[in-house]
Amino acid sequence: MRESLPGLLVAVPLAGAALVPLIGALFRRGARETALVLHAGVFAIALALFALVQDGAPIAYAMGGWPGPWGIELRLDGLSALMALLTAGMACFAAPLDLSGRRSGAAGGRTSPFGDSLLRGVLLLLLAGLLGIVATRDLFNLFVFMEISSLAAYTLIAAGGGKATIAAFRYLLAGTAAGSLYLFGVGFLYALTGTLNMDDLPVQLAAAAPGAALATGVTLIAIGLSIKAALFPLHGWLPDVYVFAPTATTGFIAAVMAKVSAYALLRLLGETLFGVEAGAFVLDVLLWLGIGGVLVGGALAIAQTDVARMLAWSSISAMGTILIAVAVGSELAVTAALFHVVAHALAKGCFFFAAGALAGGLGLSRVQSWAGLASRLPGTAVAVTVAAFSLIGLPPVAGFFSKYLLLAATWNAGGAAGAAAFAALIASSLLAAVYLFRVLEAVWFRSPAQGSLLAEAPRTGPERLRLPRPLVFAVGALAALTLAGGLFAAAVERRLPRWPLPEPVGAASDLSRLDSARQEGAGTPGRRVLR
Amino acid sequence: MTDPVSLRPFAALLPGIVAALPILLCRRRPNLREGVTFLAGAVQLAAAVSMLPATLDGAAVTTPEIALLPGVALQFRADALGLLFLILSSVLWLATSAYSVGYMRSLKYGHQTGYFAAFAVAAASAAGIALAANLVTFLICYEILTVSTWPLVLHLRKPRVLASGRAYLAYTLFAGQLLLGAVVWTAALAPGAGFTPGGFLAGSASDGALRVLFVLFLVGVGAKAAVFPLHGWLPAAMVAPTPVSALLHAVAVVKAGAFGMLRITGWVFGPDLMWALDLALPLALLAGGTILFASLRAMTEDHLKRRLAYSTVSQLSYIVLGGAIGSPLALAGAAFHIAAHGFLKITLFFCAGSVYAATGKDRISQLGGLGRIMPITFAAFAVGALGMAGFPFLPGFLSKWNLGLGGMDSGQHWVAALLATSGALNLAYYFPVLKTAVFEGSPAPRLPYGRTIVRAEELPPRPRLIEPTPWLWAPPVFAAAAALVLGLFPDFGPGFWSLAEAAAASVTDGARDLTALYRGGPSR
Amino acid sequence: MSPAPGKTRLRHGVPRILGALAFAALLGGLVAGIRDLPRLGDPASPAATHVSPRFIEAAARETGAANMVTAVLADYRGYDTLGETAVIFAAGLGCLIILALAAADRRETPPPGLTHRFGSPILDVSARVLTPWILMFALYVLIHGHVSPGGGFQGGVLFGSGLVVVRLVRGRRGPAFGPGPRAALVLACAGVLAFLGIGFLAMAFGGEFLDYGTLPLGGDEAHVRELATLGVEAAVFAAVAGTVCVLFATISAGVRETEAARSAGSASPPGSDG
Amino acid sequence: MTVYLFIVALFILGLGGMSLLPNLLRKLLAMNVMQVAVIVFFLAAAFKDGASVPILAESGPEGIAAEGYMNPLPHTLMLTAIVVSVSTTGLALGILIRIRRRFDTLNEVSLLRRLR
Repeated sequence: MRESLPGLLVAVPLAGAALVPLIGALFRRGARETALVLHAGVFAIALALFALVQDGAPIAYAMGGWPGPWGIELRLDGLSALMALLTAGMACFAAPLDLSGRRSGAAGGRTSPFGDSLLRGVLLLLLAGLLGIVATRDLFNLFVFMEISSLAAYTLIAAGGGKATIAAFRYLLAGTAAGSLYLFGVGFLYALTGTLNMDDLPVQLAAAAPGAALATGVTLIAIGLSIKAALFPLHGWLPDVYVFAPTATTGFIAAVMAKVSAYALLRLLGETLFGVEAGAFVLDVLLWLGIGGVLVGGALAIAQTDVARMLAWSSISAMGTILIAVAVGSELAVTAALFHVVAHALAKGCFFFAAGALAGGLGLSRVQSWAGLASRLPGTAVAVTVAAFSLIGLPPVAGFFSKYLLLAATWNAGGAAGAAAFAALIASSLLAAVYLFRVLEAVWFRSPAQGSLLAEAPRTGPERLRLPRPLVFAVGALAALTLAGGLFAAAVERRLPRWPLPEPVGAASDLSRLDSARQEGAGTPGRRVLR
Repeated sequence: MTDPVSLRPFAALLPGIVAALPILLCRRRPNLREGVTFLAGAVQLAAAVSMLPATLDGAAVTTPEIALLPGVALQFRADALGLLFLILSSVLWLATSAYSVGYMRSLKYGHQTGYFAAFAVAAASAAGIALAANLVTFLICYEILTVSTWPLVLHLRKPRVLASGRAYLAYTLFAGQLLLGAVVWTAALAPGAGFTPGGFLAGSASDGALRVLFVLFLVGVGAKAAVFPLHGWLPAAMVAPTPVSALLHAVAVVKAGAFGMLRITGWVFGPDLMWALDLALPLALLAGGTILFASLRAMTEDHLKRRLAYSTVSQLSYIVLGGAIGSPLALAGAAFHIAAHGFLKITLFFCAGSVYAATGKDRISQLGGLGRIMPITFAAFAVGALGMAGFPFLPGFLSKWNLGLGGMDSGQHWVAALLATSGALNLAYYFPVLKTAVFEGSPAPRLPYGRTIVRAEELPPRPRLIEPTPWLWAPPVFAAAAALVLGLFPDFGPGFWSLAEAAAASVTDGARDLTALYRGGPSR
Repeated sequence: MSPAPGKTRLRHGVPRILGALAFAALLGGLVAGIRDLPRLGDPASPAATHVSPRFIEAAARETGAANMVTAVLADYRGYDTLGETAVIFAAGLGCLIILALAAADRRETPPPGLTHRFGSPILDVSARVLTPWILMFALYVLIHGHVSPGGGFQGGVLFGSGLVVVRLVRGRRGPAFGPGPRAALVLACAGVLAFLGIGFLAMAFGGEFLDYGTLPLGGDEAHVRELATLGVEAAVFAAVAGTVCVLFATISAGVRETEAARSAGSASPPGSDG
Repeated sequence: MTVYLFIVALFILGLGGMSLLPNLLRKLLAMNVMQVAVIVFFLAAAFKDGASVPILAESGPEGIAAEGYMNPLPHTLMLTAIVVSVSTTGLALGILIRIRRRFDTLNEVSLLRRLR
């Protein structure tokens, strides 16, 4: 069973993506329940994988029984298992929600005859795509799953209708450009090495002479993934998407999607191409761009009056933070980056779900319109406060500890870049404090404007404001996890994977050794001996 | 002497945090709710006092380390300085709670449940700051304190109040982030180091780097301690209800900042390193400048609470001054001043609040004649004011005397002159308050020009005493009495002076016997 | 690189200059890169000598497929093909959702001026004659993919297009031909599920996901793999054909609505629809 | 080399068109041009002097020489890439129809104005 889990991790949501619409088309009911069961199942698989890799041994899986570099290999190590767990977990929160963007009257009030089973299928596709990216060891397969996740995301966003379609189209253009740049880069690497396998690639590159072609390929890959990861200054698509997409979609996408691309960057630049001069150079550039993103994102977040747009810019800032840590690349830095990925996903997911619920369901999209929220929706107010603390980096919630680790990592990195990153991180906290405490002030201490929805709503009784139950669950659970992540920071940190510093290229392994290692594994069930 | 490891410090930390929940749940039962507050305060005080014997013996009750991250641990330790601050804040939390009951209820303020809950968390985080055994613990409690006092400052929720709240946050969060940076830096220089008497940074980095680090610390902690020019938030925060101001000044926030300055100068850098890096003198001059500037600025304020606020700015710089000089007596004086200023300043704030609660007046020029109809309140005010000025037999004298001696010891003779000037300035801005209240604004009618004979019916009715409810006058009386006792018998009760002395001795190397240096003032 | 492609309008001032610089840098980088690539057609290039020889030399022996592209597509890298099927399925679902299928099912009078394009006798006769051949050829392409160019995708597209041709020629007023949107969706879903089902089946028999060799179909492994590959191609065929029908149904419905909205003119101002 | 230059030109043209053209439909077409460039690039990597198409000419596993056939891998990959490109275009067209219906224009500038 242990051996087959990586295959199931991707295959199950893919099967769900086809099964759920099928049930919807044939039976008209049961699709939602099936989708929820499947999401729970995927989460269970991810959890099992995460538990299994805790002993440090990655679980490899040769798709179709063909080992790399001929076939496509999946591998779940601590890093990918963590990302898979995070993705599957966030999907569980988004899954029970209403995926159609009702707020702008999506679909003009028409409902599809298949109910929302199609959208649930697309969400499963998105999940499958992201998990595929996380699990794969093959450069081209990564592209395929990147496109699966992208197409699913465009659909979920455009389902918001109205302005969301424009945002979705612009995202589609940017995303496809990103995909093409990435694929172009992969083409360069393929032409130079003849392999697509991430383990084989460094070996082949060590044999090849470094040159302009390699640098170009690496740079193209980095640009492509940076667009996907919304790294400054390639972030242009992000704010509109986060603002106009339906609540559930925004919450999920904002929490994990850009981070999965950042994960791919880390995998490719930090691990596979680390020994390559061009890879190291690109990482240096990324560090400075990350600093720029942190500052620009934070500054522009302050300028926003719309909560979702503010959060979107905050996400750009957060991606900058993560990329700084990825670019620093030390063990501590990657641990910090992962802690930040987890903390930010939880907090941002919570905040976006709450913001979406308020903007979509109640029309409260501006910061000022949140005035008096605490008196009418106290639970939401508390959750938002916890999330805001985490985003700023105040104790005792998770964000503080990730910020601490990030600061320590950048400080230890030393040099001008390290010092600049250190200062930028501190500045980003201050910027976050400015725009988030503005929200908290409105939520807790301002009274709602006369005649506004919040002013009119009674505080108690059956008429009082309520959010949909799945949203309340999602917001509350994410806030609780954010708090728990802070209170049990040591436990969280312990479970984060140690960044496997790549062995020096060349001495590491050659293909024959790779092959013999596979031969040794031949005894395990399902592993075929190659002739 | 090894430190006894025990969980007892948690008993002093947790009551406030644990109490917040029942306080929130008892929103419909105000008496029960306040009962919870008092119970929590009592437990905290009892836990603090129970650690006293060990600390006076020279050992400090220490908790086991709770790992937060690799190399980052939460740890609490009841050493002399911490315990001094802890006991002080526990006592004053109880007094302020009692006062809050009277104040909030007589003014019929809303949101009292949130108020008491935030108050409890703030008190707990102040306790955490007092007992923090390392910088990270200190920082965490420090940030929680910032956040938990923010709703208190914003309690009245008016636009002007919101603006002040922003100023408060702007200063304290900015400082907090710089402190975070400094803490991370320090952790990189000396991994795993806790507060060490005499400091632990010597030789860990180049002089220049350490100076930059110190500036980070100075801003990080100094903003809360309201050191010039980072004092702007403190007068602005006077828009808060008076018990909150009392909390800010005497129990938690500003005091925590000043306490933090002592920790940084004495337990992180250490006096020797401070002098070696040429940091001590600039810091002392900065503190001295703050003292003079704030005293002068206080004189121009007509708003009573804002005048008190500037007084705090000035007084807390004594503590910074003592930490900067770092000689045994100066440190002892500074540490003792934490307690002295706490009791005195809280008396003054309680009195100001009582006046406001009883008459709605908050400007000095409006106080005319009130001294005669509120004698208890203004008697207490007089004690506080004289103590602030350093009048003998009041605790402020003891701290200033030792500070002055400490300054002389280390060749900084200007300190004594500064203290004298400051005392005079203190009198100059407190005396008018009393003068207005007692002698001016006579209830006697203004006589028509030229007439000297007053008919009986023209006399105003005999002024009625309008002392408010005992909840409002008992706390200032208690605080004033405590200040008197502390002035006369500095070692009475928990032994504040012994604690201050022990703290100073630990920093400046126990070999230098403090009592031998000590040639004036009341003996032990 | 400066702003996200597709994002900025390089209209004026600094952004324009930055954009131009970014493009110049990209161009320069690419040209520098290609100069350094192996010569086109070099039989000693890494791509020709490293992984690929095995596909050429062993594909027939290992997978039973004479068409090496099919062998790689459906077997060695069958997982990619699964992903590819998922991509096209995602596009189908996406169009279905975005263009709100309900609209396609609603009866509407075709806008005037559109009808005359349909119903031409010449087209009609051509379609009648051609369609069966197209469909038959699609099946041929599917089945013969093992030994000649072709396979599930190509066949599926052909098959779907064959169905679409009739609709294109006759317009929506003609008798319904081929699967409706719902049936097409079911077909697409079933295709994807069948692909995955073969993968799961391989797992159930102790292999890895999509490891056809373990399927108990009798015969030697290459033969088993050949059969399974055919099954996979058939699944892809169904998924693609279904998706093509779905896409056509939804897009044509969407276009029709657009035309209808335009002909309605000011009666329904833009923006009234979600 | 000429082929490569052609590919680069195609790619830059596509990317530039995506950035500069004002009409969303044109952007989409430019996007297709860009994708084609990448596809051709991969196919160029498959090319071998004097090699035949990668379909086994004679049966019998003996004597198959790698030099005799083109590299099948890029062909396979590009089949997938083409499908991806077609799918993306299909979805994009769907979105465009929706945008056109809702906003009555495909001009990016006026659409962006509506977005704010």
